[in-house]
Amino acid sequence: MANKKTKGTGPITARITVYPRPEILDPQGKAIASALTRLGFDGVEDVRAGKSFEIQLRAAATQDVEEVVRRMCKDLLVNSVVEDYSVELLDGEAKP
Amino acid sequence: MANKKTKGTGPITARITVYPRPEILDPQGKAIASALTRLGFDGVEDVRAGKSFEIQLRAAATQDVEEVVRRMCKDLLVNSVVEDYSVELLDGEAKP
Amino acid sequence: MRCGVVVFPGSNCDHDVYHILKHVLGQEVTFLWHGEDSLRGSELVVLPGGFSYGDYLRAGAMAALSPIMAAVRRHAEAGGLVLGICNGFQMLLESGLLPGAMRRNRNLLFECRDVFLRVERDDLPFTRGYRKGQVLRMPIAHAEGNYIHHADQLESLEEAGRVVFRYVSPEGEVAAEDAAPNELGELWNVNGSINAIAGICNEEGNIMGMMPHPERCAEEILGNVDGLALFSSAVGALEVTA
Amino acid sequence: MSSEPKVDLEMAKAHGLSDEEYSRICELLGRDPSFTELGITSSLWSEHCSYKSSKIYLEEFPTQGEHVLHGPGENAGVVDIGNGWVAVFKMESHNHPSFIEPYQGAATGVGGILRDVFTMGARPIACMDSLRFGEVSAPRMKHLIAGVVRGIGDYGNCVGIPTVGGETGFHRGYNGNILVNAFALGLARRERIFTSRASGLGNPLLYVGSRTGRDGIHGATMASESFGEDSEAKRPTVQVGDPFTEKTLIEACLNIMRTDAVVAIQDMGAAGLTSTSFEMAGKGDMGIRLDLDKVPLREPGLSAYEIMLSESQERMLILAKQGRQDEVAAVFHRWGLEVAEIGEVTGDGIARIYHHGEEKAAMPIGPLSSNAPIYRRPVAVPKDLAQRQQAPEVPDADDLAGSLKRLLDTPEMGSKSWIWHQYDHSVRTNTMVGPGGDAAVLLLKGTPAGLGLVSDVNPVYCGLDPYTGGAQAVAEAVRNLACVGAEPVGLTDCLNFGNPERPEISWQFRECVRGMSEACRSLEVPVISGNVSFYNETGDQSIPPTPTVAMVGLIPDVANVARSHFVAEGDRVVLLGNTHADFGGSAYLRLLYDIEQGRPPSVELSREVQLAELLRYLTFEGWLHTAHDLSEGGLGIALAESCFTAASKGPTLGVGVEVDMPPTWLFSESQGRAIIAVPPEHLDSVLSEAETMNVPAVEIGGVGGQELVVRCDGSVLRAPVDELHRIWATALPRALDL
Ligand SMILES: Nc1ncnc2c1ncn2[C@@H]1O[C@H](COP(=O)(O)OP(=O)(O)O)[C@@H](O)[C@H]1O
Ligand SMILES: [Mg+2]
Repeated sequence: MANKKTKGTGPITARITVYPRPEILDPQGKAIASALTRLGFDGVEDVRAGKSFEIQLRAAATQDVEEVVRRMCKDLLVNSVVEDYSVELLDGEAKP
Repeated sequence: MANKKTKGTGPITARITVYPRPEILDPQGKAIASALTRLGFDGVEDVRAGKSFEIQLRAAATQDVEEVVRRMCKDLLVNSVVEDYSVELLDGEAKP
Repeated sequence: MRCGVVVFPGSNCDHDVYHILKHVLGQEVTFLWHGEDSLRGSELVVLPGGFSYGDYLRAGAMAALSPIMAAVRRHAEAGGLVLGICNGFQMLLESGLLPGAMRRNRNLLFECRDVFLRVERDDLPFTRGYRKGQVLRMPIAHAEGNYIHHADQLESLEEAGRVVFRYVSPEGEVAAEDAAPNELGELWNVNGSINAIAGICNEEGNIMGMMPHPERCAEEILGNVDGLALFSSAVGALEVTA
Repeated sequence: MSSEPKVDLEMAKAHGLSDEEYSRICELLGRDPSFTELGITSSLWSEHCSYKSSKIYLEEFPTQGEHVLHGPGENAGVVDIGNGWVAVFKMESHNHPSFIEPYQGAATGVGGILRDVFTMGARPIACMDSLRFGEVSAPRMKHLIAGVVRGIGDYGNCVGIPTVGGETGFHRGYNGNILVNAFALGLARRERIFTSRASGLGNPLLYVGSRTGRDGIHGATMASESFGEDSEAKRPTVQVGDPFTEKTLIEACLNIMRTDAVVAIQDMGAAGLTSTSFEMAGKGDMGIRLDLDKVPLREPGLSAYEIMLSESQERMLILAKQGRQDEVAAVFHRWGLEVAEIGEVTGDGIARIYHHGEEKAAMPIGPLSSNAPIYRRPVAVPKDLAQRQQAPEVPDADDLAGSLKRLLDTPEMGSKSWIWHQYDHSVRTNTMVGPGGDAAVLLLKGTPAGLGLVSDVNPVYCGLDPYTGGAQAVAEAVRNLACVGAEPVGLTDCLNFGNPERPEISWQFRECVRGMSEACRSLEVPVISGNVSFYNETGDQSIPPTPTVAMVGLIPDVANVARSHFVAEGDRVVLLGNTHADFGGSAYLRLLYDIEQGRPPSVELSREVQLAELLRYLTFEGWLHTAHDLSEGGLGIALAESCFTAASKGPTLGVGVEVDMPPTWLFSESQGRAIIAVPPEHLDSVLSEAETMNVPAVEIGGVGGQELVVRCDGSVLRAPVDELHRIWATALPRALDL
């Protein structure tokens, strides 16, 4: 599924996953963990609540797509003070 | 990386990705797409903004972990009227 | 022009700040459009509250990239006064003009209510009208006001005395970020900010950001004027430098 | 029209048209309607758009008054509030969508009502919400409550309009159908009011705002088989709100309305582009031509039918002056919004709709609306009414303090602050009194005057006696406004009922409207706008009749406004009005003994008039510190509330009173009553004024201490204010397991 295609002119979907850095307390994750436990799900040890973005791009042939996407993360999508991220490139359109 | 382990007693990390259903308006994705374009990133055709949850579980040997995680989605994490989701199971701890 | 209030798409408190500066304090004020690249000579620049770009992605993130923010940065570096309130504070963090970041409030809810603040610095252009240790009552209205910073940087922020306001009990006791609610279900540190931080400034003290809304408590008829001194101090500081 | 499914009677029925309605449209067109035309007809003639079951009753409402500029019929009503300003307001229901998806349903309800207001050229300055939930223990109910509240908050907060009041009720009658009624009020200069009336041959129609998707397409479900393949993808989808787009729309629309480039403007609400374009043209006796290929779409492949019926949010139709398109577009582009010219106004009175080079519809606009069906549905008194109205056995309150505490401990009577703390109620810095008082008070900056806003209805009363219940809702709203010194200028309503095709429901509706109308006449409050929501039923279980009333009043000088809580030790407490044994439908019987029986307290309209006049006069003179009306839970609850609702602004205060009545009457709900607290030096003037104005007034005690103490006929209710406060403040979150 995850096909690393770093250059190309076709449609590319980049999936970016953003998580709060491990040393940062994540109030949403904490709330979800306790809600799950309250609902009777046993064995939940930790929950991190992050974000996922799917970006459909039509990149120019000369571009290093992964590089472009990382720049999007740095410039806008991720706040590096509190967040980490990862990038996956998928060919064509992707649905979860 | 994605190792389907459906039963087990060890620590398992489930990663759940949740997206607004494709036919549903995604105002956040829309806003991000135009922000990227404003920033000079060309060729952004669509952005969907979703959520990602990483749940660390210590499951009982008898449990079908994927089944349990899907139940968590149904009961709490996902609003099926407007959202779709997918589940991935990773061994041990995972960081993006 | 003495005061400029920046308008972003989604600013909601722009008119409220304008009203205080113009009609309560009788200052010359102008609105500055986010797409401009000049402050048109404004000496005090206010980034107002609201939901710029709908608060989508992260509060303040998209506004922080607006053309006008480059001008705000230049103004600040030259020692000009910059005040960020609520969404404006979030923009200052997102643009790196002030350190740290915001998370969702600890109960994950939007909270609009009065809180109590202790004044930690009374020597800033924005706070000369207060006394150190004074307890103020001020409304908050936000969903992402849970301030955080890395432990070491937090320590140096504290050591440099750059925390301007802290959430406290009505008696002035600092409210821990994880304190349990009292018997009425109230939290004095509603959003769960680390070290009860409600407002900070830069090293030089000319940039200040805060989550509570001083412009909502600066008129007698609204029953609370605790926020007025903040604006009159800032305006007074301009007079001195002028 | 070949690409569309062929229309027949069966399909028309699947669209909700009756045999008779179908032949009427065939006759009117002189042929069978096309598929798109069927869609258009079925939505224009739907209950929601045509008011076909309610119209004959709504005509009873008094709609004129000295302040009224526009009554029902426009997007929102308009009243003059002096100094060249007008207030524009309306309330609307979003019940069904909120039950399916509480967050988006409630959020889009707020978005829709705001559009109704700024469409008129008014800047929205305040919202209220009237909510009815089922029992908190009912299935999904906590989820619904949390979602609705978050949805209302997130939308209003983001657009920067304060939610300054509202009401919240819980009753098992709403377990299967919750109610979400949203109110919005805006201000405009008198001469700058816009209407939706089209004029000017050849003037261009501009589409602005969000793109069109398949959101909430009416009838598409029923007709989906005829689409053949991929019918799954074409089923109606939940409407999602985008408050940020709304905020920019507000700014851009108000901006362009300050120019003279715009002739008319209308939001796309229920039935989307269909009702918008037909109404606009219809009001001006004009025709329209629409080119649907020009409509901005969110996804490709929407049919003409879908485009005409989509209910995607945050869209407006603007009729611009010819040649001024670019000017309009520039303003919208500045705010980051899309603009598309999709058609024009024509002179033949016909709506012609083109898509993919075909004429999909050609319908005479005037006849379509003048031929819309109107029904006088059969009415019948519910069979069990007499039995339900039988006087209930009223258990004595032996433990007065215990009864009071148990009442305060219910979500019904407890503080609603968990809800309204999630609403920004202070943005725009006009909120002098926000949620938590009897009525909200808004400043009108630059003038000494202010506005009072309130929303009221007691569905239990309405269920037991809809006529009295309807009158009571109006009377209570007037009373609440009087407590802040406001004189009513108009009301808007949201009439929430079950299925009007059932005779008992139509009877409830008729009686409620009759009661409201009579009260409106006596109290001189015109109805300037409103909304009807029928079919609030699950199985054959209908909701209690719920005619929500939202009322706006004018306060000449806000400096003297009294508070609903005690503010000064030593103030004398006076009870206004007469107390009787009124327990039918009372909170006391319902919440403590699960008895919902008897006749609700009668409403003596002339007494309500006198009481309201007195309260306004006393406020005007500046003699009142506190004024709080008596409603659910009676004197006991009102006294308790006045002791502690000050807490967020200062210390709580106790009170000690002695009244001459049987102890249980502390919880009687006799109408026409209020308590006031008066500085001692004004007591004599207040009492003599009350006598002059023929309002019964008894000094019953004084403010002070830290206890609530009530002596009556030898019994004593004594409780520490702090304890009562704790119970009341935490009742709702505890019931929600928070
Ligand atoms: N859903 C809500 N939104 C905003 N304010 C609310 C809501 N529900 C209740 N309130 C506020 O709580 C207070 C008490 O409401 P309610 O018990 O209905 O008052 P009353 O009995 O005087 O009619 C009012 O000030 C009202 O504005
Ligand atoms: Mg009420």
